[in-house]
Amino acid sequence: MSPNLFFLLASLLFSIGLVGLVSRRNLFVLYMSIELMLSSINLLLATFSKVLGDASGSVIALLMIGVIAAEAALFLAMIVHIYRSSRSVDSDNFTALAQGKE
Amino acid sequence: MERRLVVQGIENLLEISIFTILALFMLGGSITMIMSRQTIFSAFGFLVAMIALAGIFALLDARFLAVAQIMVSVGAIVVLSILTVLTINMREENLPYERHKYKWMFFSFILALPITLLIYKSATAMYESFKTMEAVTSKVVGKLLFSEWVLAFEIVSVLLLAAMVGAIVIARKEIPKHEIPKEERA
Amino acid sequence: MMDNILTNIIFLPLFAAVVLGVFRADTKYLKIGAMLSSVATLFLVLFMTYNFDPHAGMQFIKISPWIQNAGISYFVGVDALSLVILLLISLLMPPLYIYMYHEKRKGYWYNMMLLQTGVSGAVLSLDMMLFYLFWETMLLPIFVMIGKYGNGLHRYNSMKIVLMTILGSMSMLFSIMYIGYIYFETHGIWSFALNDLASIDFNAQTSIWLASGFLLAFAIKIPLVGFHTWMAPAYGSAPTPAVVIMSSIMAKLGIYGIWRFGYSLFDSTLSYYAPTIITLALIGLLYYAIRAITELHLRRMFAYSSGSHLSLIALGLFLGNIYAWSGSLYFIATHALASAGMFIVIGLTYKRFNTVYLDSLGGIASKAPRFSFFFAFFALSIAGLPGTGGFVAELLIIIGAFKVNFYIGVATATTMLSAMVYIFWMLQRALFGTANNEREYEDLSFREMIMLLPLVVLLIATGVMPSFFMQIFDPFLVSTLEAFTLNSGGVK
Amino acid sequence: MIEQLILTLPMAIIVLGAFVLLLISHSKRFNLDRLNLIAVFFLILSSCVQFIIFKSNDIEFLFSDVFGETFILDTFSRIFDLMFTIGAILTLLINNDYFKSRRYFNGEYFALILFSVFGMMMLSHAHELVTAFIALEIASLSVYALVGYHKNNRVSSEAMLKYMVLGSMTGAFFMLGTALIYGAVGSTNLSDIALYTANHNIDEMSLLMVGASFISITIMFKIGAVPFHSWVIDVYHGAPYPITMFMASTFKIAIFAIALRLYIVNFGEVNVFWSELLQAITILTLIGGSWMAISQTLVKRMLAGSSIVHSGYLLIGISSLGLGSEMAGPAVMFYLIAYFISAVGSFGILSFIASQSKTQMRFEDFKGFANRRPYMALMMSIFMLSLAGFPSTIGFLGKFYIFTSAIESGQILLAGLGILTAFISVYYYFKLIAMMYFYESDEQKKKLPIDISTILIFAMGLVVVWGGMGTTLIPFIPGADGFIDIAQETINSLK
Repeated sequence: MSPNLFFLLASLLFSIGLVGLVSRRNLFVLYMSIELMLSSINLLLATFSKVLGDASGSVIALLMIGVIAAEAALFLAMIVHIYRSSRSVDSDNFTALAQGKE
Repeated sequence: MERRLVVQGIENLLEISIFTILALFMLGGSITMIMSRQTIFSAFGFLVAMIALAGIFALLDARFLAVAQIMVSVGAIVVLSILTVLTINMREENLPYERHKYKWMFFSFILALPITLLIYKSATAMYESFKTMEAVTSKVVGKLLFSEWVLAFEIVSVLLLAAMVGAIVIARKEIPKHEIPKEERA
Repeated sequence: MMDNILTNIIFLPLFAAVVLGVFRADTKYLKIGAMLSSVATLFLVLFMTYNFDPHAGMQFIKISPWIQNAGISYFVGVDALSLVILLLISLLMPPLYIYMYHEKRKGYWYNMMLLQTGVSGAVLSLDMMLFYLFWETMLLPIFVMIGKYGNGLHRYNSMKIVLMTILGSMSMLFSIMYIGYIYFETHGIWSFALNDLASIDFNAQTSIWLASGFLLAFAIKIPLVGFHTWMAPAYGSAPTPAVVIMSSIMAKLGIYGIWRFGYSLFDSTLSYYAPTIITLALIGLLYYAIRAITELHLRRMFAYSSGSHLSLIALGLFLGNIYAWSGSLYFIATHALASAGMFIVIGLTYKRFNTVYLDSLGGIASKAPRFSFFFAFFALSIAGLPGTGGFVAELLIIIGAFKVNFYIGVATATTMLSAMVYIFWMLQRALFGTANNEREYEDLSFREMIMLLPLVVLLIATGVMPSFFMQIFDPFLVSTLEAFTLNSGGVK
Repeated sequence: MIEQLILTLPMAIIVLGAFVLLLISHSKRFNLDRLNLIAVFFLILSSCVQFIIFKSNDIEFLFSDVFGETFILDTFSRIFDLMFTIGAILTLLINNDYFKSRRYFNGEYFALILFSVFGMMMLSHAHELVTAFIALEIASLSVYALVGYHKNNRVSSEAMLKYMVLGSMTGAFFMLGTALIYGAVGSTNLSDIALYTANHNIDEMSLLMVGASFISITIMFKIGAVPFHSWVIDVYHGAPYPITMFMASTFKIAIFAIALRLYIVNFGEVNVFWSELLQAITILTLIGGSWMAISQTLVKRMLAGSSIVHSGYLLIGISSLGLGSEMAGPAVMFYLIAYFISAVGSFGILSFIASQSKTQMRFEDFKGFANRRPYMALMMSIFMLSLAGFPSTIGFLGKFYIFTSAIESGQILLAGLGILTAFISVYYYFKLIAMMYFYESDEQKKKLPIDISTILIFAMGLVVVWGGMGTTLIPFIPGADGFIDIAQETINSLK
């Protein structure tokens, strides 16, 4: 079985994450898109690990899961905070800065 | 001899079909995630994608990674996300009203396409086949983790701690309004 | 003593300002301190002039390394050219402090002291970076003085003068850095000392570009016509001491810069620019004169007048023969004295009558004779009254112009005529005519006479015995001209 | 063994300090003053240890038998360590009044600052891309939380949201680049990558180039280069003043720590490949930043916009670096020092004022400031002049080096554009000076409180002037020459 399919899958996942990040306004979806991008990098790493015959790639992926967990914690906290303070998870709802408010 | 070839052929077929199924699940899950209006469907799509990703890790002989993926990503992160979605319990009218969602998606897909191709082309141009290697079991991972990657491993713990502190600080209930002087209120 | 005399001259006012500032001196002591520092500086300068050897070229040189990694050194020295301007600034400072006698705002005094340091530093420094430092430093006090103590649209005007001047100096900085880099490339070490940089041979194209960087800075400072939009507003809204320094000294620094840096760095390239600048200067002569004739605001009128005369100086500089050059250099000195006196008198006018508009003045001659004498004297010496230094200088430049080309000569000669026109017209309206009887006409006090008399004496002395003063810089001009003709053959 | 442990002490102290602060943050016995002092105590302890071990150059990689070559100890990283700790110390001390004037600060705040300092120090020591990424995440995540610290303020939350979404996205790009480089080289260690780039032809390295470009995107984002700048002004505006100060001075420098290491050591061979792209980004950054700085009415936003322009100047240096300029490395390093000092000073004054007035600072609010607070106005003018690159300040020498290095590498147009933007920057910096000095104030002259914040601001002002015209005549104190020597030595230790 050739690694091409894995590469294709990883790059597709990355761009799906990117599309979600750019096009959606729901904060949850933004958060999950970023997680998806990071996970696709994990896939890429695992594939490279097998291609190179070097286990380090998998270990990096393992460390990355830790990083993903850390980002998830902060993101969820932020979403909870923002929903509590403004009853909204719409990223377009936050335009006070652009309007130069204080 | 004959028999080995047949077995290998069947194994290959099996591998490809398993990969196809998993890949379809992943793509389907992630596309559901970015498409659906209801947050909870998005979260379930994400869950499916993450479980399928664990399967693909297993297919890549990274068994420990697969287990970690199931335990951490699926078991902790995604479940936590779903719990958060349920806790917040957003009502329909609080969801963002995205009228031009598909238009945006189309444009951003055109933007993302070159990046996809760039990653894919540059990766495939270099490698055409897998190397045979022993499966990445917990033993191998453990050895590497505590020799070559021990520094990274240790600072990941600091990262988790910092993120935890940050999360607590952000998510903690605010000081009641009446205790704050008027001019500081937003 | 003689070793560090230039350093003392430059930093004495700054030192006084710092000491007074640290002790947070009262206005009373501030006045005394400023006056003392200026008088002491004047004595130092006079003492140095006494020891100055006109034939020796650069003198009292002091070099010490400063920022070695960048090749910037503290390198000062004086020759006839810088001596003239140094003498002017130190001569003008005491009368200006007398003029500011009643001034209670402390910032005024500090800014003047800083200004003196900036100007004398710029005149004396022979390291390009040091020159740039002082060149920018002298802008700050002007910025504050116009913006804080000016009148009219002063905030806007001060921003305007700063931006335009800095545009010029940024382009000069670029040229300086490029030249420094070329030196670094050929010699392997950084240096911005003028004599090091002067040894570089540029190719023609680079040289033209680099020269344009310098010329832009100096053209804005002079200002040549086309770069002059800051001039009338800034002169109009600046307080009198700032105007005096701007027109008498800082504008001359533009000429000085061309002379000092232009001729030593790219002598042959300057003749490439000579036709353009001569044209600009000729246009400037007429344009500024016409603007002066039509102007009713006295300060703006003399701003244009000084623009016109500075164009004449620039013209003389680029004519490239000994008459025009000595005329230019002489005119730098005499015009500085005359315009300083004139702007001080205008300042006194404003103090008395609260207006500087011509149409609201009139009849001063009969009520305040001493005042009108000084008024008329300075105005006429600006116009080039025979017997004052201005006449000699203008005559020399005109002779130089005729030597080059008949038409340029004729065009140059019109300055004297047009100046006569607007000066006489102005005098007639301001001094004669009907006096306004409700107004109080106060004549000059003793203090004001003391302040103006030295300028009068010097103007007459320069007019009566020009050769005495010219012997300071004649050898300098001759040697520079020899070098210049050797390289480019002057203007065709 | 024990010697190597001592070498880890500076970081260990920082993390330990963070733990201690977390433990005592909710004790009733420690008010903000004390917590601040404890945080500063740990930072000072750490920087003292750094001073002591500064010259021990015999160990290049820490615990190389265990860690491999992942943790480098060179002069470069030590200088950056010092700058981070000093930056954090100044941030904490200058803002002491600000913390007390706002109710929302508490113990975790100081812990987060220490965590982010730890991340930055790790970033400057990292000799391996994954470690660098994790270190960057430690610093970034702490800063995200700090930006949104004022939770009752909608603007603060919004800034955090914006910064976090965009920052995490570009963080993902960094990791993607790392993964691709790992795929190409088979290792993420910087020495292996340097070996790989030295031994391969540029046509064979497409995978590495793609990866390196993705990493560049992250770096450009974090330093706020146009077109990745959209967050800068809003986030700097939304964050509390101390955090803005911390981000603009310290965090920005941390990004340059990894950027310089990557560009000089690892991609040194391939820098020429993207020099045109880098030049384009530089031009956009200079012009866009100037445009944004001109059009602001809030001083904080103006400074944020101008910090983009300063990134542009630094990018001029980096792109000259790619074209093989000898001076560019020290020039960038010197400019970093110069910018660091000036930014700390100017933002310090802003938060000093904000600690007493509680409104956002518009340009109009500075009218008559020189009357009310003559000394502070003088200091602010000095910092503005330094940022504008006025001669006799350290900012002028910084610009001088950057522009000469651009001329050296043949990028005359870029140097010219830099001069032009410096000219434009004179407008918005002098506008503030004009506001302060040209208007009279109705309010009474206030007495200058002599406390730790004002003293430090004055010290910074002194450094700015001394760094611009100081000599090394006085022993033990680096003058302008000394700073340049430090910059030179720092860059030399990289090669």
